[in-house]
Amino acid sequence: MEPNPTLERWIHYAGRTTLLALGWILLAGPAPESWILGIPSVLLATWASLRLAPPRRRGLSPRGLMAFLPYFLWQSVRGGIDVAGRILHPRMPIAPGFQIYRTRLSKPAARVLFLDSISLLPGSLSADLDGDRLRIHAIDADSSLAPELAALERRIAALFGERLPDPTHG
Amino acid sequence: MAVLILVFDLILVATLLGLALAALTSREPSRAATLFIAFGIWLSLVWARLQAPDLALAEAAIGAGFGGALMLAAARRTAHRATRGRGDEETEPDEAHPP
Amino acid sequence: MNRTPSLVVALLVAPLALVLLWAFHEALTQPSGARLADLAETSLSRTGVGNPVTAVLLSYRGYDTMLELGVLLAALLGIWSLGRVSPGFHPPELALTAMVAWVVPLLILTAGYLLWAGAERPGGAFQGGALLGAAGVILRLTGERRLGLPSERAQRRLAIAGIGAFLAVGLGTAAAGLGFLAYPESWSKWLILLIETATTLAVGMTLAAAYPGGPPGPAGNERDAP
Amino acid sequence: MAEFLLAAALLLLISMATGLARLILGPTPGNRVMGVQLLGTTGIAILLLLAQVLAAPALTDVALIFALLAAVSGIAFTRRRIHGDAPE
Amino acid sequence: MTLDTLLPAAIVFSSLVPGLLIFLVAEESHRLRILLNLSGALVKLLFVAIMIWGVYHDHNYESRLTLAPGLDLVLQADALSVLFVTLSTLLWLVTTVYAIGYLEQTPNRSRFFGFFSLCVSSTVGIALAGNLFTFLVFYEILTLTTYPLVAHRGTPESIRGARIYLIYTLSGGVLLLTGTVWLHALAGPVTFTQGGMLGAVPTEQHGTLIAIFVLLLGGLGVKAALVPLHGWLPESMVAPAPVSALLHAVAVVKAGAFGILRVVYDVYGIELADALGLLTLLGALASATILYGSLRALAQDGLKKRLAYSTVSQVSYIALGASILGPVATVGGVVHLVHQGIMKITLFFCAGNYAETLGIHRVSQMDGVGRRMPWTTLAFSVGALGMIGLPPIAGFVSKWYLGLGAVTAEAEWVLVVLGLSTLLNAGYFLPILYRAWFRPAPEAWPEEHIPPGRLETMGTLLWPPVITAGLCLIAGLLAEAPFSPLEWTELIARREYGL
Amino acid sequence: MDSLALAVALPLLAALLATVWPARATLLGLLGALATAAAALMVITEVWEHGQLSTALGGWDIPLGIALAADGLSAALLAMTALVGLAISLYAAAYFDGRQAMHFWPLWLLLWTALNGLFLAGDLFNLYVTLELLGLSAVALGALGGDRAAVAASLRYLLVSLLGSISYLLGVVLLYTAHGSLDLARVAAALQPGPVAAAAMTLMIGGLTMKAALFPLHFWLPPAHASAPAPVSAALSALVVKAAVYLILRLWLDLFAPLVTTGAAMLLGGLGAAAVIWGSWRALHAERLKLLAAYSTVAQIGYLFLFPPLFQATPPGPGRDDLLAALVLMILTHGFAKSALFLAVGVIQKRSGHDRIAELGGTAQRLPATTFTLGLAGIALIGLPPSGSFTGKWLLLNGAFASGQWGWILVILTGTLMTAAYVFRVLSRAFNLEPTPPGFVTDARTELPALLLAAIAAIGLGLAAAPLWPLLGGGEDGT
Amino acid sequence: MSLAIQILSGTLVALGTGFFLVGTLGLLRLPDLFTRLHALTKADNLGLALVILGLMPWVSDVFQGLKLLLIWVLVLASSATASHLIAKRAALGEAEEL
Repeated sequence: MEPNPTLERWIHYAGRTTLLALGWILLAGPAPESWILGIPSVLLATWASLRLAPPRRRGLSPRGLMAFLPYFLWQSVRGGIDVAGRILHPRMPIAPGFQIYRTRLSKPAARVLFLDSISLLPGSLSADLDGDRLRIHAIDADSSLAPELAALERRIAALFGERLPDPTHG
Repeated sequence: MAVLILVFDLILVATLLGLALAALTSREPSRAATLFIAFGIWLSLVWARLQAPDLALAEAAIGAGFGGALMLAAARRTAHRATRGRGDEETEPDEAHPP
Repeated sequence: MNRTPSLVVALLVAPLALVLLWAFHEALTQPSGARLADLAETSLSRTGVGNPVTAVLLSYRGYDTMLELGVLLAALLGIWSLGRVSPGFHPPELALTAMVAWVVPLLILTAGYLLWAGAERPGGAFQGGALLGAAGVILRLTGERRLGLPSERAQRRLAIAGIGAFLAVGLGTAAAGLGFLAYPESWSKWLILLIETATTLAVGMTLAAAYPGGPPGPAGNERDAP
Repeated sequence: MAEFLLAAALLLLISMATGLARLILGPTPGNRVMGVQLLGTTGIAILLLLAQVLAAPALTDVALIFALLAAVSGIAFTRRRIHGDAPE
Repeated sequence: MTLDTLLPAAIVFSSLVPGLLIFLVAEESHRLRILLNLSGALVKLLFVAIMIWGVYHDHNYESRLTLAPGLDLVLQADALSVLFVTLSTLLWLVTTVYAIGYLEQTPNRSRFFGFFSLCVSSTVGIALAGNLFTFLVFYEILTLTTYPLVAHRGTPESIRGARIYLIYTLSGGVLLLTGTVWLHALAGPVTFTQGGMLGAVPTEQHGTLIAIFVLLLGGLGVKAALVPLHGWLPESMVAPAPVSALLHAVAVVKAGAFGILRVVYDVYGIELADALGLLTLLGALASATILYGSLRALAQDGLKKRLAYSTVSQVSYIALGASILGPVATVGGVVHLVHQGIMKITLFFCAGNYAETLGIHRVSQMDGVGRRMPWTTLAFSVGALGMIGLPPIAGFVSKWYLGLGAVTAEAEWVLVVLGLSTLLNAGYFLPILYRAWFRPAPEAWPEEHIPPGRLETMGTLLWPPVITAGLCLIAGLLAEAPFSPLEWTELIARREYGL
Repeated sequence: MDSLALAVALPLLAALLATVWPARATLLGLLGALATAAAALMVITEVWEHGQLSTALGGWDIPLGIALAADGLSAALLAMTALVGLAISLYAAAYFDGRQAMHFWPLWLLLWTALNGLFLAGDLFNLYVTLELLGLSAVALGALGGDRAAVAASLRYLLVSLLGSISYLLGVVLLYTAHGSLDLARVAAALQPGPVAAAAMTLMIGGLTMKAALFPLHFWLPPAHASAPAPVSAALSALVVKAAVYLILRLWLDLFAPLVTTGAAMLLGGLGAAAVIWGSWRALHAERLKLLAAYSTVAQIGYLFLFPPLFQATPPGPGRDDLLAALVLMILTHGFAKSALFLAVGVIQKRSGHDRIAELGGTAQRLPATTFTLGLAGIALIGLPPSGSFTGKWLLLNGAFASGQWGWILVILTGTLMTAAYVFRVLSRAFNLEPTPPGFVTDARTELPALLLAAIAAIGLGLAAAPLWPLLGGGEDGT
Repeated sequence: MSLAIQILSGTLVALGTGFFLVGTLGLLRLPDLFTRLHALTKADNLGLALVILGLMPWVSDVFQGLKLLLIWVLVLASSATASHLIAKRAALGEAEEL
């Protein structure tokens, strides 16, 4: 089926509006009279949102999300416990240093999520992204972060429905 | 409960004054600005504790957030004035870096 | 500042801390003065709004609120008087762009929420305006200057909108022989709505315009537009 | 339970006050920014606990504003103006 | 509003208003400035004449302005004030004429004449002050208005001299202020009352009264140049000659001496002052000053400096008179206020003429000057001989009454002081006269500014000393005539002692 | 129409108009200044006739609404603000041009709004708001100088000002929690001595002494006042600092009167004495004219704080009323004198390009009117007759003698001599070997306003102080 | 409210508080800006998550609970971004200027 670009755009607009309207309900509660201010606010917010992040062709994959969320939550718990352990350890077993990782993600949104998630992973902190060259600060530079990062990257790719190229130059 | 509240208030007030003092006596404008933001955050907690959420809201929004940002801007300005002289004569943005 | 004044200040502040703590506790353990609050509640019907806080801010103590807006205006004018600053920022990083894309709509939404909440519970024009201003600031920070601020003339007009509304209403009621800012009961609700809306916009404008740390540039809006 | 939550808030307050040391010591602005971030996050937790202990749901709104403004301040501290590194 | 309530204020304003206007006059407008000056002086003279007549007939003049509850600015006329007012007004007129000539072609004349008029206004205010508060107000204003006159030339020495003058007088002012407020706090508003107004103060407060007197004397003694508070006077000699004349003959030193008279007679009352032992203190100070001043004058070669130390010495005659109980001594002291004034102003005018015409500043340069400038030197001789106390010149009258009063009051030691002083006076004046009249003139004068024409120097410079010298003679010769200084002083003494 | 509200609304309106039409700022500002002065005159006449004025804004009765109130004290300060404000406005119209004028006028009118609002406020929280408005507009004006030092000094001033306000606000919150009202009169009626009231007093007065630059919290003042443009320095020294002093006085007399102890009064007096000596000492050694003037402000503020111990020692009655009137007289005189001084220094600075005392050369001599202004202002600062501060000082000394508090006398006299020393250090510069200036006035638009203010301080207030007494409710024998 | 839920809630809040404390300790104890950032982002976010989870049983209605979650998500996202930005500036050696 050939997608109708205009229709698709309006569907995007409606989706964004709905999302923000849900946000309004979340903030203001279900009281109907709240919409006196709710409608203008949501419209303004939608307008700003569309200006700042123009609609993309494809959204998130629900299956990817299902897979990503528990993984992400678990990783953040691990990350917290890991850093807490290092801080509380009398000798503070740290060996800070930088590592380079070349990401294969191409979508900007996916890259951002990757960047942000890295900082919550155990032992890693995203410091700079230049092209596809990602500088990562490792709290323990002796062990390579690459496998963990690759695993995260895969899940994010799945979430955005992206196919990663083979790691030939990784 | 009472003891806890007392200790809570004690720390709250003592730190508030400490922050005020630190902000007031810091030589570096940037440090003063940061400390002022912290002071705002702290004050907002004080209002919350005093059961004045209105003031807490206003302080959080205007005092800490905004006052801090403004002080930061002023601090930057004092830092730049050293090399750049009067602001009125400052040049237009560098054409090499369009946003 | 050199050391001596610091020391003096410290010596003065230390006893103050103790006094403060003591009084802080005394005041809280005393029965809170609910009398004024009760009075505010009972007179609420005459103000035309449903929330005592808004009634206090815009009706009972509207004069205070007007002067508070004056404080904000003074801050803005003060910053403008400092002279121009370089208006541009480095192009934003990827992570920043993404964050702005969700923070700004949320700020606008929350601003609206706070304005609404003002009718029922803590919140209102000031807080809403502050968040609106924060949205403007973030846009400024990412280099989106056109979205952030309108022209200088519009900025000046918006910045005084709140006090202007207060003054116009106040002088109007005074001229009508009712006294300064004494709203006639039947009009009260609409006058308050007018003032509150103007105030939210003014606060948002003031804060967003204040952040760059200098006056609106002559080329600030036309050049570098996407 | 309220006592327990209050105790937690108290501990958080102590933690926050301790964190101020980083703010004051610095040594670089970056370190101070971290101090502010710490204050923001911990402050949110305290406000949420206080909202519960003092039965003041409005404090949740304060926490929300803290969260939004923490984002703003984080950006504000790290942005650079164009002339910042341009040769004079 | 009647003449009675307006006249004292009008006398002050008759010089104040022209003074303020003169500031606004452009530098080149000589005529306008002279017109303002002279019309002010003449109007004032007219007012004073009316007042003399009124006071003689027991008329009561009083202008009053309330500043705060219990704090009134009062200008009133009694016999003593009229004496001082007349002296100031007459000499202001003369000095103005002299100054117009003296300052021709010099810079900043608007400023000079402005402050000059303000200075006279404050002197008149001092004279007419009806209470100690008013006296203090004008006393301080006098300090302020004379400062610019001393500093007028703008040379480093002038500024230094002015600074020293200011340090002395302001410190004195602070002492006077303290004493006045203290007295006020103790006894209420301190109105000048003939016979004193402190009779009601209980005896246990007498210690405080002594302390207050010391403070007041400290404050007044600075301007009256009592040793050891006289240091400013010789230093102020850097000022232009008309200023020296006015400062040393009329305004400043007399203000101090006049204040001492007021405090002794009209605040404490001479009986109370005597009972408290204050007169002894005053007498001792005055005698020391008389002798010390004369001794220092002997050693000076600078003509104006010598005259300055002579002033230090001579002004204390007034204080000496006040320190002796009895109407006769009072007459001697008070009349010297006038006599010393006219004599000393003559001397300063002459000194100014020598400097201005021939560039003579030192005694050692005065050989033969009498032949080059006979009229000036004649006037100088009259003044100098009067100072020594030679009859029939005015100075003799004062000394005579002082001596007589001392004998009446059985204070014979005063005669010793008078005798020594007269010897010393002769010691420092006669050599000058000898040089001027009997030594041959040098080939050339140090710096001859004004070539001899029909007159020996400019008319505006010559007439004032000749007139004042004439006054010295008249005051001595016609001492018994009605409205002479002596007659008037006796009127004062009669009213003071309630005779 | 309600004159009290107008006195606040008119300058505010003018400020808004000047903001919206920056190109016409000077004209709008001058018109606004005139209108404000007229409104102030209305208030003063009404106070003169009725003794007291008050109105509740918004049509709400007092505990709910906000009261504006005026009595003799307010009227006196209102009058000073109107006169000094007019003179500063005239001066500024000639002093600022272009961009600076555009920035100056709205802020200056906001400052004036805050001052009038503060003097007329009868509500504790409203006072806080006016304090904030005052502080911020003052800081912003102070930074108009634009150089780095000015901005840095303003930043410190801002911090002090904010902390002072917050301290005041904490006190207000305490009182509100305890008494449930914000109205000054109502709280005063309900106030009971006790820890809450004592703490509130400490907080409020403490915060205000910071704003009033009482030693040793004065450290921010000299740089801030010395680096601002001349008309702004004049407003800061003459009006802004006085507003804090006024508020301290108001609270001390009207709110905390049953609470104040001799100890507290002595503390204030002691700090005042230290301020007199220290400020004068620094002024004596200042290298720049504006810095000298700023330190002189520190010292003069000190004098004002010598009054509390004497109030404390004097029983209520005419004696006490006289002391109060003397204090107000000193506040007014100093306001006029200091504004005149700063304006005159501005003329000198513009003429010679700097204000270093040692290098002034004959600048002062070439400007006779300005030198005269310096002299008159100096007389008022020293407290020589016939200035208003002389009368004030007289009554101060009288009170000290009457209550046997000898220590203050020594301080006053030392301060007087030191003041004389630094004033004449400057004045002696006017006597020089420069060519004679052609006329008395060189630049009428800037020199005359300053001269007028100085004349009021040095002559007018001293001779015409008597009307102040009935205005302040003092002795009936005042006129 | 059942005891079990009370205990669970208490434990979560206590754990959360613990993580906050550790985060602060790390901020003070760790040697440089980057390692401190590790502590700040990871420990504090986990702490906040636990505290919010612990408070969940006490919320008055579902909107209140959702609001808490929203706050957490906001903090998570903003602190991750902020830490990235701070680290980036520090890594580029530009941290000295504010």
